[in-house]
Amino acid sequence: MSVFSALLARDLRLALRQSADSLTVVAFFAIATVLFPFGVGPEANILARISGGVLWVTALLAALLSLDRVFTVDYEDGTLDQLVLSGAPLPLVVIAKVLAHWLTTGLALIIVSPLLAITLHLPMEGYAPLLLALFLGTPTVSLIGAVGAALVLGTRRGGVLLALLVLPLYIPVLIFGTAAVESAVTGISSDGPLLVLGGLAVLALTLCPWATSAALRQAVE
Amino acid sequence: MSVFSALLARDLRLALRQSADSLTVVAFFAIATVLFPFGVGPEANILARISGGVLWVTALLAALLSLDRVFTVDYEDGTLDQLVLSGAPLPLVVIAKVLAHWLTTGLALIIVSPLLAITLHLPMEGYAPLLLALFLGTPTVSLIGAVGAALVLGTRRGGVLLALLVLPLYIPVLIFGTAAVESAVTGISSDGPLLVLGGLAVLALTLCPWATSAALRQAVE
Amino acid sequence: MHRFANPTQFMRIANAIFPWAAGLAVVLFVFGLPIALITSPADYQQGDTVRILYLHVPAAIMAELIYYAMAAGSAAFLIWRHPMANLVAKASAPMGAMFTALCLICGMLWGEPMWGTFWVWDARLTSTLIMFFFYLGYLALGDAFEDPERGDRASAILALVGVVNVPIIKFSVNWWNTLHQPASLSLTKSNMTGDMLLPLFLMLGAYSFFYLAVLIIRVRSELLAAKIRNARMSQIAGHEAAQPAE
Amino acid sequence: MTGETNLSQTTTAGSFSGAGLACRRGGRLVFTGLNFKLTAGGALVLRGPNGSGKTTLLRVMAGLTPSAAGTMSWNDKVIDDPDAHARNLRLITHLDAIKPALTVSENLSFWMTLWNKPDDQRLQKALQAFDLSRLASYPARLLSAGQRHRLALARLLVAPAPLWLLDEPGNALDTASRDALARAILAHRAAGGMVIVASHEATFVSDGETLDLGLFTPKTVVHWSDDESVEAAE
Amino acid sequence: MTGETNLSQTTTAGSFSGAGLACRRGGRLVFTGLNFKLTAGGALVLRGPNGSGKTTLLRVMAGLTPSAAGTMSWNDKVIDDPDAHARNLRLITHLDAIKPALTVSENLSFWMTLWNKPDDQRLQKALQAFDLSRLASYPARLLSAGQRHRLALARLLVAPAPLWLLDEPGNALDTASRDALARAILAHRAAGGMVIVASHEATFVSDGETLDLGLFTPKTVVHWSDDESVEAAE
Ligand code: HEM
Ligand SMILES: Nc1ncnc2c1ncn2[C@@H]1O[C@H](COP(=O)(O)OP(=O)(O)OP(=O)(O)O)[C@@H](O)[C@H]1O
Ligand SMILES: Nc1ncnc2c1ncn2[C@@H]1O[C@H](COP(=O)(O)OP(=O)(O)OP(=O)(O)O)[C@@H](O)[C@H]1O
Ligand SMILES: [Mg+2]
Ligand SMILES: [Mg+2]
Repeated sequence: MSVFSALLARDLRLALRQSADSLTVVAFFAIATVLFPFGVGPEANILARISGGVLWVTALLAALLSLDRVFTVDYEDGTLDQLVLSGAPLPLVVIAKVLAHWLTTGLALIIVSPLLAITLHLPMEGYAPLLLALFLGTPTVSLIGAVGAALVLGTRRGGVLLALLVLPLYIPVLIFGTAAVESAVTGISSDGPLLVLGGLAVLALTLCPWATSAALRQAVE
Repeated sequence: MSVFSALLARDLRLALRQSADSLTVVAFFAIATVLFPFGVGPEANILARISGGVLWVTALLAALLSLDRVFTVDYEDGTLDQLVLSGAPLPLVVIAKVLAHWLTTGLALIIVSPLLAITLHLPMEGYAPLLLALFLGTPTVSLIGAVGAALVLGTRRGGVLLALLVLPLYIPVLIFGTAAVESAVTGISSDGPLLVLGGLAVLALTLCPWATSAALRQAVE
Repeated sequence: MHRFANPTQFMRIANAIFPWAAGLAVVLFVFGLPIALITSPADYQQGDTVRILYLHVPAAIMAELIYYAMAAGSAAFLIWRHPMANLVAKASAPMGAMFTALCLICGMLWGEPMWGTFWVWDARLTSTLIMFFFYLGYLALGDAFEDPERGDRASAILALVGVVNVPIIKFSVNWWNTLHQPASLSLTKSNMTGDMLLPLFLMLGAYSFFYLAVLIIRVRSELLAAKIRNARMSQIAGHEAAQPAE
Repeated sequence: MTGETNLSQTTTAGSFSGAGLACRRGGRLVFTGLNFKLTAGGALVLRGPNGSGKTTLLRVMAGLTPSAAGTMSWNDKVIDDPDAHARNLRLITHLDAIKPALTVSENLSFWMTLWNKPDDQRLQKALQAFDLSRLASYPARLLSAGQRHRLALARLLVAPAPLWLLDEPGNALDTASRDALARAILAHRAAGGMVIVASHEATFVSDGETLDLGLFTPKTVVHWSDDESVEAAE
Repeated sequence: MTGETNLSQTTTAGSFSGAGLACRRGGRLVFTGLNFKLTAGGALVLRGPNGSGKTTLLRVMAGLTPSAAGTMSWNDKVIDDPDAHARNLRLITHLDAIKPALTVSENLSFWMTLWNKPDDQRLQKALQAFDLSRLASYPARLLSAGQRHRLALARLLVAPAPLWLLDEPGNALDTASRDALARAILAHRAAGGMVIVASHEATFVSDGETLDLGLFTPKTVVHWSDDESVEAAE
């Protein structure tokens, strides 16, 4: 457990010392969202219709971009070699790193999402399910992203390759995440989709750390 | 001029030898676009209404992701030091690198865009102006992206920071790019927006290489 | 030029200005706020919500002016390598971001009663939002390097690139907007009277002196921080001298 | 320098050996039929021209790179759990695992916590051993090449481990630091530790055995997916 | 080895000097009031403990890092155009500017084309000088640390330049390669070239002058933004 807390503390300290980082993720989320009115046009009714989907897609892209380098620096400077050699269970190492990442970026995304929803004219009933769905969905996104990030270590175009690997895996999260918002807006209960999102999170937590460890282990060979 | 051609040839050779790279950019473009029917729902009329905008936004994001590392590798392995020390005009070096990048990724994006437009139910009249607008707009996107990529050299979260810096600069391209498609679809001539896109390209070609050189020079200090 | 680049010289001037700037800011706020928020006439159409204008419009003007100040400081830093110019630019950026945020928030709160929505994709609103992103980008880039000196240079270049873009954005967004939706801001412009101009200028003055005072405080604390850093460095260097072993 | 013996004391004195090791990199057999044996207090120097496989062998010994043939043993028991083996060793390569944003002592104490338990006195001694005490509160980004390498080397002393694997540890070090390293190695061995060093230079171990990888050239070139030919080459 | 003289022949024999140089890194004066002078055929060895500023000085000399005070001159004319100065020199640091996806000879011929003109015979000689001929068609990603460094060094010979700036050029080299480097330096100087080497080890130049940066400690600490104190410290 000391490995877990040491690593979590170090990653949080690094993130705090470089606090611009989580701000940057949030800013990307905001800008990418704001691009849509430019592309689609400013009509409120069209924007309201697509707001849930746009918010989810851009949140996924923001999470993805920030995950891109979650292991890269450790890989390039040899920290990963040493972590593998620490003899600690590697899945635990992975969970500590992903948790630090989610605390510093995923949470920030959730917090600003209502503001962005205003600019996209999301109907009033959509806010609560949007927040809940993001809260249940973003950990899954981080966990799946970590698998991809570990797989692309050492390739040249990490970012795009990562997107290619994990975006298809994000589709279930996306479908149920937007379904939660849509059903609330159209007056149906959003319990069903939210339950599925919770289930996906549990599934991701049990499978992804192992897959990530395997990928990390072969990366340092 | 030998600097220009030597660098162009080397970058093209590197891209060909690692041909997965341009494929990856295209794949990101495709997947991000295809996420929208999942997020927004499959109704054809809604999709048709937003198709131009979605294609442009995702093309911008794809270009951005691929630009992220256009100078990073050269920076990290010391090639940039040597290029600055080559005594060749640095703006020329920049143009050679950006041209190589555009030839291997921008062109690929243009080529697949009609296919993706089909999946989003873009009306028939939109295709020609979409292609033309992408052809005039993507060089500007590459040139502006190069400035951002040079500025973020040496930072930890290159990808997201780059997005934050250059996405606001992309807004004019986005507005006129989608305007070209929209006006053609609604039966108006799209000459105006296309002309502006051409103007922006000329402006970018005259300003961006200098800004990029300045950024590169201070990066190697 | 080099005289002014000297921090001691600069601080001498700044320290002389500071009490005046701070004092004027306080006085103008004390007189301006009550006039703006209470005694000025209510609009016959908008009622009391018109008072938001006195917070909103000066904030918008300040946000733009500070951007130009920041760009000018960055240019001086890049061309003549004036560290003080850079300090001024760096100290201005958070203030500019703050005024932009104030303008946006007041505008959104005003939009709700006026237009029935917090936000429309109107030309002015949009270009203000983009300026806000430029401020954020400047701040984030300056903070993103291991080496603070690199951050200074990179963000200075960005500030200059951004200034080229501001007019383009204004123009292009107008063009885009006329396609879809008419401008919304012309209605109150016509009935801007003397009663309204007084509080407007009082608040603009208050904002300006507030900016100046905070700017001086921030530059001063930056200089102090640098001094402390150097004191620590000299301590380390002193040890090094004491230990010839290395 | 009395503190160093204390720093290096090892919990498991033991032996470390390899038999019939072979390794393939990039479709080529780098070495094959390689044997070595090291006992408590022993030292081994890896020599050989550039490209002869010293770095590769160290990574095999650390359990990072799998060997194509052969086995390694710890205390005469075949190593089958790489994690358990990893806890017995420290590997120093030219990748220094230093975070530029953290200070020198934060960098060091992170590894200390990860491997063992926080112990400020030990940390101070490790810093002292490589003359880093006065740099302790420096952010690591300010270090020069040699100072960074010394910080990496100081990791050897923050938590005990019987086996040290050092890849060209003299790189970028000035004379005083070389001496410090030599002393640290001596103390480690005196406490029953083992050291394996790959180096081109005057070595840091005077009385160690030498394993010359240059002798494996000319290398047998085999088809990369053909396991049988590896056996044949042994 | 007769070919090497040919490889190193320089077009502009000259002199290179610096007066009153100072450099600040991370808020600290690394050195100040530094003078040096080098004439055709001359060599200068930079010495000093870790962190004394050898790497920094080499980057200043190359024109990459601006100096905080002082001037440098080429042929007794003050250097004001960094691009023109850059064409007179080759800088070798621990960043090797090698593309792993290209072969050894492709890597080398790119720099040759950039600096001069393609010349296959010269390329072969440069490969030969650092014993890389049999690796010529290897992708560079397969090289070991020392082989990579040799490839970086071979760049010195593909296009003539009167001034060589070498930062710890002996790193990771085996004995044969060290000799090859020493020979290349000799030939370069015999042809009128100048060499500046930063190194902790037995140097590659026997008769060069030595500049000891260790002498600049204790370092004068100045306020980073206060230009006048830099002048004062000189
Ligand atoms: C978030 C929403 C809003 C934003 C971002 C915004 C932004 C701006 C900006 C940038 C200016 C220009 C200041 C200058 O340079 O002269 C401005 C002026 C002004 N705004 Fe707003 N505004 C917003 C909402 C509103 C609302 C709801 C109203 C009231 C109907 C309003 C009324 C005005 C008026 C009367 C002026 C002064 C016009 C002039 O002198 O040109 N604004 N605003
Ligand atoms: N990027 C940087 N930012 C701030 N300070 C730096 C930076 N790089 C080096 N320094 C500082 O400058 C000083 C000189 O460093 P430099 O790398 O030139 O030393 P060196 O003589 O080459 O040492 P070594 O023998 O270890 O390579 C060091 O004290 C170091 O702390
Ligand atoms: N990642 C890799 N992929 C394929 N082959 C590799 C890889 N790394 C090294 N090799 C090959 O393995 C051989 C041994 O390399 P290694 O780095 O172990 O040599 P070394 O003895 O450490 O050399 P040096 O003295 O130069 O450090 C080399 O011939 C090299 O070509
Ligand atoms: Mg090696
Ligand atoms: Mg150095």
